[in-house]
Amino acid sequence: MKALIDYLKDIFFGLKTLWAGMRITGRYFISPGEIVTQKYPENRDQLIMFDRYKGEVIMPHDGNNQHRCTGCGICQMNCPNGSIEIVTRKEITPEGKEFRVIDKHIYHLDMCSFCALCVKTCPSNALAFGHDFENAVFDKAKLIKILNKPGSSILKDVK
Amino acid sequence: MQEEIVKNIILGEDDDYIINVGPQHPSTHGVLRFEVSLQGETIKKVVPHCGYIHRGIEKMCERDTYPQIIHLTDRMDYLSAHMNNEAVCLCVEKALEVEVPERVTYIRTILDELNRIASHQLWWSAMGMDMGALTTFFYGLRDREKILDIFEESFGTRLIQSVNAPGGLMQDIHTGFQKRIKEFIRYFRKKLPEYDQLLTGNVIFRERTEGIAKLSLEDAIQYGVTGPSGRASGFSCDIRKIEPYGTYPKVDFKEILHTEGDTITRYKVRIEEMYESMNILEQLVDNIPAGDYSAKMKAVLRLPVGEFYQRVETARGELGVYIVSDGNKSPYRIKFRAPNFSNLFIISKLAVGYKIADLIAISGSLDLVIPDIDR
Amino acid sequence: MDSIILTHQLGGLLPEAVFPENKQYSEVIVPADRLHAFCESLKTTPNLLFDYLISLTAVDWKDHFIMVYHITSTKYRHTVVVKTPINSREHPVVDTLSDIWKTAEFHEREVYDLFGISFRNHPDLRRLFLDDDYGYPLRKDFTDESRMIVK
Amino acid sequence: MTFDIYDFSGLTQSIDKGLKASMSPGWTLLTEFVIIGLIFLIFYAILGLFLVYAERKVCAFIQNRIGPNRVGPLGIFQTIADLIKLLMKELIPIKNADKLLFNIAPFIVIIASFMAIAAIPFAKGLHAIDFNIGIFYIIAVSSLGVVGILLAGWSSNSKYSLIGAMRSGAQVISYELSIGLSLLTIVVFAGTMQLSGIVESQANGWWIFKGHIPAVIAFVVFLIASTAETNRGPFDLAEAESELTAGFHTEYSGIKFAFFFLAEFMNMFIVASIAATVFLGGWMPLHFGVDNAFNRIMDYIPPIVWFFGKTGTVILIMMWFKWTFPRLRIDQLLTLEWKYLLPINLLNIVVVAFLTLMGWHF
Repeated sequence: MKALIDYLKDIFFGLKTLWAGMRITGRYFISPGEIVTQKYPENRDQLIMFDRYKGEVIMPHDGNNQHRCTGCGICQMNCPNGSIEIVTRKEITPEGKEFRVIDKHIYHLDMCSFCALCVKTCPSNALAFGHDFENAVFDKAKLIKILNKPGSSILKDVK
Repeated sequence: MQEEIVKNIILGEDDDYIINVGPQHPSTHGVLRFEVSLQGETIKKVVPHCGYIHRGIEKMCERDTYPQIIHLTDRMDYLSAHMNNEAVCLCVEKALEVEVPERVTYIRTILDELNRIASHQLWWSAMGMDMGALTTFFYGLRDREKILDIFEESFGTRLIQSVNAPGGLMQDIHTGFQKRIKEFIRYFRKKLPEYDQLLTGNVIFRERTEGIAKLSLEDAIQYGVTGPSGRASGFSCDIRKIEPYGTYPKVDFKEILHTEGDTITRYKVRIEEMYESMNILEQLVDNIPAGDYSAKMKAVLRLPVGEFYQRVETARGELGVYIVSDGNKSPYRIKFRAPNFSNLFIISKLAVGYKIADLIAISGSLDLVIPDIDR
Repeated sequence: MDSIILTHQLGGLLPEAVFPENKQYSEVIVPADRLHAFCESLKTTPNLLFDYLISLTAVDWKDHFIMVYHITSTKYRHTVVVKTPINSREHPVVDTLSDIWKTAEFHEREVYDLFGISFRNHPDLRRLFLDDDYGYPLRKDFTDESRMIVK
Repeated sequence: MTFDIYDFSGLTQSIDKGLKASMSPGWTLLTEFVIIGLIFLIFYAILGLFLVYAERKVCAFIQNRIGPNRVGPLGIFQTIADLIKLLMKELIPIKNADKLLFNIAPFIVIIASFMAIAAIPFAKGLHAIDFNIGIFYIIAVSSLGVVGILLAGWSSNSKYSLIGAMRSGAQVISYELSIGLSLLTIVVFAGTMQLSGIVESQANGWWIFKGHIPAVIAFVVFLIASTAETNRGPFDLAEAESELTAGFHTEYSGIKFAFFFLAEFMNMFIVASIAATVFLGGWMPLHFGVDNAFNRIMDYIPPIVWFFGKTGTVILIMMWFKWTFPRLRIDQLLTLEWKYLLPINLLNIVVVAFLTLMGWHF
C-alpha cells in the first residue's frame, strides 16, 4: 500500500515540477516585452558604443591633418602579436638636422587581440581606440590598415 | 604483426562498438575527442584525446615580456579570462615585491566574481543544452549579457577584459561601474530562482543527474579535480580560502561544499556559487576605496632570479602559475597548471557503466573549456 | 605547520635531500633514484599526508632537466616543492609517480610530450597533444622555422 | 446543431455525381483519387511550411527572441526560402551505404504520414475515407513510419545513425501501446471506431468533459505518448543532437533530409488532429448545456475553424513541451512507458469499461 502511495506521489510530484518549468516558458511566451533581440542593421542609428569601446586601433588626426606619432616604435615593440609595423624615413630640417618621420604606421587588424598595450605605452599618446565595429570584409588584405593618413605630418609640440 | 596492428586500428582492441564524440560534435564545447567504446548504449571505456587546439602558449610565453604574457593567458580559459590574467599579475607582483593599491585589489576581486557568475551562467546554459533543453541556452546568455555590458562600459571589451597589468590595472573603472553592478544584482536575484524552476527542480533533469557518476573524495584528490566539481565531492579546494589573495581575506563568504559528488551536486555547487558571488559583490561594490589604479612600475620589467608560484581560483578550479626567471624580461619557463586539464581525465573513470547520454551530462557537469586543456 | 619543522621532518625521511632557500614554500631536492620512495613516504607518513599533487612540470636547464612537483596536504595545508634533477639529455628517464597520485599520469604525459622525458613504469605513456614525429617543443634547443615566429 | 451550410457532404456528393454522370465508375474512382491526392499534396506542402514557421516563432517567443523576421513581413516566407535552399542542396551519396534502402527510407516515412492523414475528418463530410475502423487504421498506419527510420539508420552505414534508429525503434514500439490504449478508452465510451461516429457522439459535449476523470487521464497519456511517437522533444532520442549529432538522419542531405523534417511536422499534425478529434470533439463546436445563446453563437463558427483551432492548440502544447524540458535517457523513456503509462492506462480502461457498463457517463 505504501508503495502505491509513493508511486502516486512520484507521479504528482513529477507533474508539478514539469508544470513549474512550463509556467516559466509559458510566461515568456506571452510576454513579448521580454524579447531581447536587437534588429541589427535596422538599429544602426540607435547603436551607440560605450566611450571606451575597443573597436580598432586608430591614430587621431586633427583638422590640419596632423597626428602625434613620432615613429619611435615602442608600440611595435610592445605588441604581443606583431600586428604593428612602423616604416620611418629620414628628413632634414631647414637647420640641416636629420630627424625621423613616420612613413607608414601599418596596423594588422586581423592579428590584433585588443590588449591595449600599444595605446597604453605610446609615449606621445598618438594612438587611440576607434568605435567602428563593422570590421567584416571579404578580403583579408583590407584588414591591413595604414593608420597615418596620406600627406599627414606630426604636430609641432610633440616631442 | 603489421596486419594485426592494422586490424586493431580499424576495429579497436576487440570488436568494440566505438564512436567518436568529437572533435566536431555539438556537445563537446570545443575541439575535444572522446573515443567511446560502447556495449549497446552502455559505455565500456572512454579515452579522451586532446591537442586539437594546442597553441604552445607556454612556449610563446618564453619569448614574450611579462605584460605581453598576460594577454596570452586570456586565451586559455577564456571564460575566466580575468582570473587567468590576475594569476600572472599576482605572480609577477609577488616576485617584484610590489605593493598594489587597495583600490586595485578591490576592483580585481569584483571582476573575479563577475567573471565567475558570467562563466557559471554560460555553463548553465550549455549544460541545459547538452541535456536537450535548448531554451536554457538563451536564458543564460540573456543574463550573461548584462555582465558583459558592465565589462564593456568600463574596459571596452566583453569576453576578455585585458585590463590587468603588472602592478594594477590598465585603466580605471567607469563611473557607472558600481551602479551597473547593483542593477545587475537586483536583476539577477530575480532571475536565478527561475533557473531552479526550469531545470534544477525538473523531474526529468533530476532523474538524469541524481546518483549519476559519483566522484568520491579520494578520487577527487587523487585526480586533482578542483573547483566546483571537486567541491561537490567534499574536496575543500577553494584557493580563495586556502591561500587568499586580493580582497578575499576581508570578505565574509562561505565555501560551497557538498559531499554527494554526483552530477546534480556538481550542478548545485555552481548554482549556489552564483548566489555566493553575488553576496561577495554586494559586500565589495560600495566600498571600493579611492586611490590610484596602478602602482608605479618600471617600463621594462625584469623579475629577480628565482621561481615563483601563484595559485588562483578560477571559475573551474585551481589555476597555478609557475614562473622560473633567469633575470631577463621574459620568463625562462612558465607553466600553467590548468584546472580543466586535471578535471578532464576523471571522465574516463566516471562515465564507465553509464549510458552515452550520461557521458554528455557528465562532461557538461565538469564544465570543460578545451583551450585551457590544450593551452 | 611551520616550514622549519616541515623541513626537519622531510630531512628525517631522506638524509641526502637538499633544502635550498625558497621564500614561498619548503623546497627539497631529491636524487632521481630516490624520488619514488621519497614521494611514497611523503604521502603515507601520518603527520605529513601530502595527498594532493597540484602541479608537475619540468624545466630545461640546457645541460640537464629538473622535474618540479608541487605537492600539498589537504589535511594540514602545508605545501612542498620537490625537485629532481635529470642529467641525461638524450635519454632522460625518471620514475613515474602515477601510482601515488593518479593525476601525475596525465601531467607526466604532458611532460613526455613537450620535453621528451620518459617515465619508468608509466601505464600509458603516449604523446598527449602533438604528433608522434613532432619534436619536443619546450626544450630550449627546439626550433620550428615554419610555425614559430621568433622576435 | 451545426448549420447545414457548413456541411461538406453535399458538395462532395455533387462532385461525385457529376463525375459519375460523365464517365464510367472505374474512371470516376481514379479521377477522385487524383483529385484527393493533389489536394492533400498541396495541403501537405502548405501545412508543412506553416508548421515549420510556427515552430520557429513559438520557440523564439519562448526564448525571448523574435524568430524569423527577414524574408517577407514577419518572416513568413522564411520557410519557403529554406525549402528552396533544401531543394538546391547536393544529395551526398554515402560510401558503403545500402543505396536502395538509403534512398527509399525517406519516402517510407513520408508515405506513412500521408496514409494516416487520409482518415481524419476535417469537417462534416470533409474526409478522404471514412473507415468504420478509422482509429484502428490510423494506429496501424502511423507505426509504419518507424520502418523508414530504422531503414534510414541502418542503411546509412553510420554508427550515430544506427544508435538513433535503434532508439527510435524501441521507443515507437513501446509508445504504440499507450497510444492505442488511450484511444481505446474513448472507443469504449463512444462505442464505435469510426472517426466520424466518434465526432458525432460528441455533439452534446466533448469526451474530455463528459468522460469524467478517466478521459482526462487518457488525454494526458495520449499527449505524452504521441509526443514520444512522433520523436519530438523531450522524447527526441532518435535525433538527440547533443548526443548523436542528428541521429538517424545524420547522413541525409538536401531534399531527402527535408522529407524527414517534413514528416516530423506532419506526424505532429496528425497526432494533434487525432487528439482533437477523439478527445476534443473534432469539428464540433463547444457546447454547454442543452440549448442556449452561447451554443448558438458557437454554432456560427465554421467546423473547420474549430478543427484547426483545436489541432493548433494541441500542437502548441507539444511545442511548449519541446522547448521547456530536457531530454530523457533511453532507459528512463522505457521506464516511463512500461512502469507508468501502461499500468495507468490499463487501470483507466477498466474504470472506463465499468463506467460505460453502468451508464454513468453523460
